[in-house]
Amino acid sequence: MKLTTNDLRTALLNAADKMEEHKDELTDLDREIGDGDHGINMSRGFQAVKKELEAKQDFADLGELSKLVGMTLIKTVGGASGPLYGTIFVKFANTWKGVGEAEGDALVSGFEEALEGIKTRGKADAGEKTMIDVWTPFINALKSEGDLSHAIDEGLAHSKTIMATKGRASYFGEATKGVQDPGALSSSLLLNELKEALHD
Amino acid sequence: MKLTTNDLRTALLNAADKMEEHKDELTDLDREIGDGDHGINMSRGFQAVKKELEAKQDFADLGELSKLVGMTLIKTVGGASGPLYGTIFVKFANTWKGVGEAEGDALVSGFEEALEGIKTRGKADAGEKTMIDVWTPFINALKSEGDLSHAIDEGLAHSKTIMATKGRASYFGEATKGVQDPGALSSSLLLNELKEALHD
Amino acid sequence: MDKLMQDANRFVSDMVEGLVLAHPDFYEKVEGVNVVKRKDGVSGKVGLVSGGGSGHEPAHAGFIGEGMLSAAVCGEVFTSPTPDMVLEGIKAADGGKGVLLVVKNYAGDVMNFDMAKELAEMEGIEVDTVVVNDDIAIKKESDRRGVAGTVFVHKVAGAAAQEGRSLSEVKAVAEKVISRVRSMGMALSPCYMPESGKPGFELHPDEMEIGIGIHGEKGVERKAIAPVEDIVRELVDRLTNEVTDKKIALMLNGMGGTPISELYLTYKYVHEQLIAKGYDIVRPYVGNYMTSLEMHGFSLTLLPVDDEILGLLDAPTKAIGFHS
Amino acid sequence: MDKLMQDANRFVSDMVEGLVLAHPDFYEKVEGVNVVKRKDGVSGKVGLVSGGGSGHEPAHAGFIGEGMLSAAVCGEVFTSPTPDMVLEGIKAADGGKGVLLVVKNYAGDVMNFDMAKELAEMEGIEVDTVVVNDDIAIKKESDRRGVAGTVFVHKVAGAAAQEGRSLSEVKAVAEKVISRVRSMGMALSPCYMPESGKPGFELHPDEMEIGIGIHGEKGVERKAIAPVEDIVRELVDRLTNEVTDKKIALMLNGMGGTPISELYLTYKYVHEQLIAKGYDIVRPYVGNYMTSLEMHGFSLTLLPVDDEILGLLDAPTKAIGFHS
Ligand SMILES: Nc1ncnc2c1ncn2[C@@H]1O[C@H](COP(=O)(O)OP(=O)(O)O)[C@@H](O)[C@H]1O
Ligand SMILES: Nc1ncnc2c1ncn2[C@@H]1O[C@H](COP(=O)(O)OP(=O)(O)O)[C@@H](O)[C@H]1O
Ligand SMILES: [Mg+2]
Ligand SMILES: [Mg+2]
Ligand SMILES: [Mg+2]
Ligand SMILES: [Mg+2]
Repeated sequence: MKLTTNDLRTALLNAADKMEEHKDELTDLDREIGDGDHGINMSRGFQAVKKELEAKQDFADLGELSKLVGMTLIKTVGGASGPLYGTIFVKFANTWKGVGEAEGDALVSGFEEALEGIKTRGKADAGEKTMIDVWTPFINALKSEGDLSHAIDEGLAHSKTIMATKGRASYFGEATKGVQDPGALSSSLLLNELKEALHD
Repeated sequence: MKLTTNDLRTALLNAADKMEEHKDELTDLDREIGDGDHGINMSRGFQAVKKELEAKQDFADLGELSKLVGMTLIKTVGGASGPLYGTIFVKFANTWKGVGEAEGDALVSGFEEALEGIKTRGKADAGEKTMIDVWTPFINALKSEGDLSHAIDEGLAHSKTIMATKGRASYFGEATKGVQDPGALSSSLLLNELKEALHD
Repeated sequence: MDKLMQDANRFVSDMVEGLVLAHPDFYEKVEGVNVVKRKDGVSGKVGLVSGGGSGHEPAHAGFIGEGMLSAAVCGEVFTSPTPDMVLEGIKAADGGKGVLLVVKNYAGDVMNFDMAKELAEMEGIEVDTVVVNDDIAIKKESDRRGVAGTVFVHKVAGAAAQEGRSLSEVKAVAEKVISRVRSMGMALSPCYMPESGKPGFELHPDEMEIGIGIHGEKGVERKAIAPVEDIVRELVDRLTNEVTDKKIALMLNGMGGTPISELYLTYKYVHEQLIAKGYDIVRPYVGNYMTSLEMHGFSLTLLPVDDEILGLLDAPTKAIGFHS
Repeated sequence: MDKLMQDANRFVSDMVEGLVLAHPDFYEKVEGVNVVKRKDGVSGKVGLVSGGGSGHEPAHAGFIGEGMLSAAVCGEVFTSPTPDMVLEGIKAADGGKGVLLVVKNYAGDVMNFDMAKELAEMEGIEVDTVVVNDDIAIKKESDRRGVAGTVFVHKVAGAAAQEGRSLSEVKAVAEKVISRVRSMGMALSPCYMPESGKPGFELHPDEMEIGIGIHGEKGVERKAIAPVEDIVRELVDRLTNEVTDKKIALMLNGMGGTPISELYLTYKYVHEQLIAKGYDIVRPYVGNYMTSLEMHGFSLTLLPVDDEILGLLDAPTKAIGFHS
């Protein structure tokens, strides 16, 4: 498995389109167990990313690209998801500084750093019905060279069944069981595009 | 034609019931071309009158009865209709002071004074789509010994067709043509009961 | 119907009680009637009484206080108070120098306040009246309603009374404001009467009313909801047709259910358009002053000012409902 | 959707512009971001910054002014502002004696303000944070939201800063308030998001929500609309379970679409019930302080006071959104 700078750029452009497509769905889920802005937040952030990436085609390496994306998300998304998605890309940037293509351990450790970053920033862990529940199985599959698509789907499906204990969704306790977490869904959209960018 | 103190008392008790029956209709008409409170105002006022009249069965004369009714209406109705209905009975009281039964000229002049009172207090005249347009034909019929019921109905029907130029209804100009004036309707309810009280 | 209330018949009395309980050192209720007065009294100055139907909060009781009203008469919702109530207000406001009644131009208010004036004069209190008619939605001047511009009359006349001016002087400056002030309002949604539970008018969610009254009276024009810039343009254009003096105080008044965010957002467009037309907005007031229950909308009031009016507008007041 | 607005994307920026245009001598906008600061500056005192998502007006910009906040950071509607925006707020509030951030307890606010604090410290500004969590609708204390009680924190900490206290002293008194203050809210109708046009929750007209948040989050309980006395009893009983000190300041806060009449009417029942339980309401505040767009409802906040808190509550402030 290998991730090139150009493929990551393409994946992010595609992810931006996916966020737009699912904007209303993300917002409606957030109305159910949050405050009804997740689609709006993701759209604002990823449209800003798209604009940046359309303005600049060539990046020196994964680090430079990830840093721009992370800073853009931090500056435009807001809410809980802004710092979290921003942190993901800032961690990518730190791990892949000067790296044009990541593979093997270098690839995995970027994702591991990102997940650690989310957990530290959000003071959260797997099993709390957040985006973490999609990132965790994805990374496990990446490490074990398992089926990434399947991992994302499984994570998403499992996170739907459990009770929220972090973020706004936690206010609704038991009632969150059976409702899809909006951040888990947006993460699955992003990870599905990243998966497309990874190839042997 | 003759009006006794006791018959006037009975007529007012009946009028109170009529106002209650038509409360919503009066309010709905006032929502159309006013501020939606006429039924509420008339109900509040006439229920207060009813309470007074149930507490006191015997009145020395028409004057004493009318004064109590007038003061009660003035103190409880509020709005435009409070001073106007109040004035009617205060004028009755002045004209029929010490009069146990009114007939002939004495009867007519009580009503004439009342109508003058409305016009002065409201700075209004016939043809402006107000209660005056029911009182005027009623009094004309009383003077000419015509058909009182017919006069009330005609006045009410005519007032519906014309344009309001006084009170809140005047704000709506042309749009008031074809809508019944709530004060004209409440006056028709009262006058129909007074008519019942008049006999040869 | 969505209302916080116990019993529609006690809507006004509960509200008045709550107001006095919340500000026990400031207000006093007149025993037995929904009339509120300044606890600190008005001795030696002209008293100022206003009121009318309730449902316009903070008007009128919120404008009681040194430098504004002496007493407020709180009728049933949207129903002019009765003469005996107004008489209680006059007595409560009488500090020996006469009492000015600030009446909004509605047949009911005018008649009931007139009757009260007659009663008060019989008791030896000197009373005079001004009638506010600032609402330009109504063409015929004699029919024009008193709306948010009334608050400027309270403020200016109240400051004049506080200065120690005589009844005729206070009346004169009140009339100066009345002759200048013009308003017009709009609503995105109606208000609901507590007792009947019905809206003042039926309005499709996509429609708005231009030229509404403050008692749930429908507007003079009904239209599809437009961007706020266009709504503002309609009101500004109509107001500037009548108000040609350029140095103005302005009131952007919420109708009761309008969040402050929308009022300030709206003010941006009001400001831009008036500046573009050469107006100098020396005192903008943005907030809820003369409301109509929970109606969602706003009114715009323009008052051309001179040094006298400006000084009186700027004079301090303790009234809790008047903020600049 | 019934909103006075031009373009949902400009809801916040138009509002901020309007606010500054309406009070040009009082506020200043930080160039390029929706951050508002005191025009008169804060030199030589601890600076106070608050903010969060917009839609809570007059919070937070309305609490800027001598004796309260130094700057407010206005995020998108119900969306925590980004760290770079908060950093601008911190810089605007820095008068050389350090800056205290008053954050409401939401994951987003906590994270974004934390990141901003890190950035500011890199620029050499001393920053500390307090997190308000007064909403008892949420059982788990660490999850409790910051709601209207935040306004008492602004007031008390702002007065302490104005007195010239140090950053750690200002923080200490802010934490004293936070440890004592408790709130709970309810809604008769939801609020609608400007961008999506959708309500925070779907509610049948005959139903109400108890324990709502201030971002359109549905409540913890849904019921048939009850007489206000019963609604008040539910909130008062739950609050008095937690707040046992009897000498209290109280805030009866409208949610944005609640007319003042209903707030005062409601206050009557709040007052009666608390007095009956032996509470001494030394400072009642009734009005719109921490709203949720045009939501119709109220929240109730109880703050046990001692002489220190009372003195700081009573200290004067120029903030236009804080009236007693
Ligand atoms: N503490 C946390 N740790 C991890 N993820 C979180 C945390 N809090 C929230 N999230 C994620 O963020 C999503 C909500 O994002 P968004 O709606 O944009 O922000 P907000 O909750 O501030 O409105 C949730 O669905 C959840 O997946
Ligand atoms: N100036 C007037 N002269 C005569 N009748 C009037 C006048 N103004 C109003 N009315 C009558 O009063 C009625 C309205 O009464 P009501 O609704 O109780 O008072 P308000 O208009 O103050 O709400 C009208 O339908 C009309 O018949
Ligand atoms: Mg959200
Ligand atoms: Mg009426
Ligand atoms: Mg009326
Ligand atoms: Mg949010």
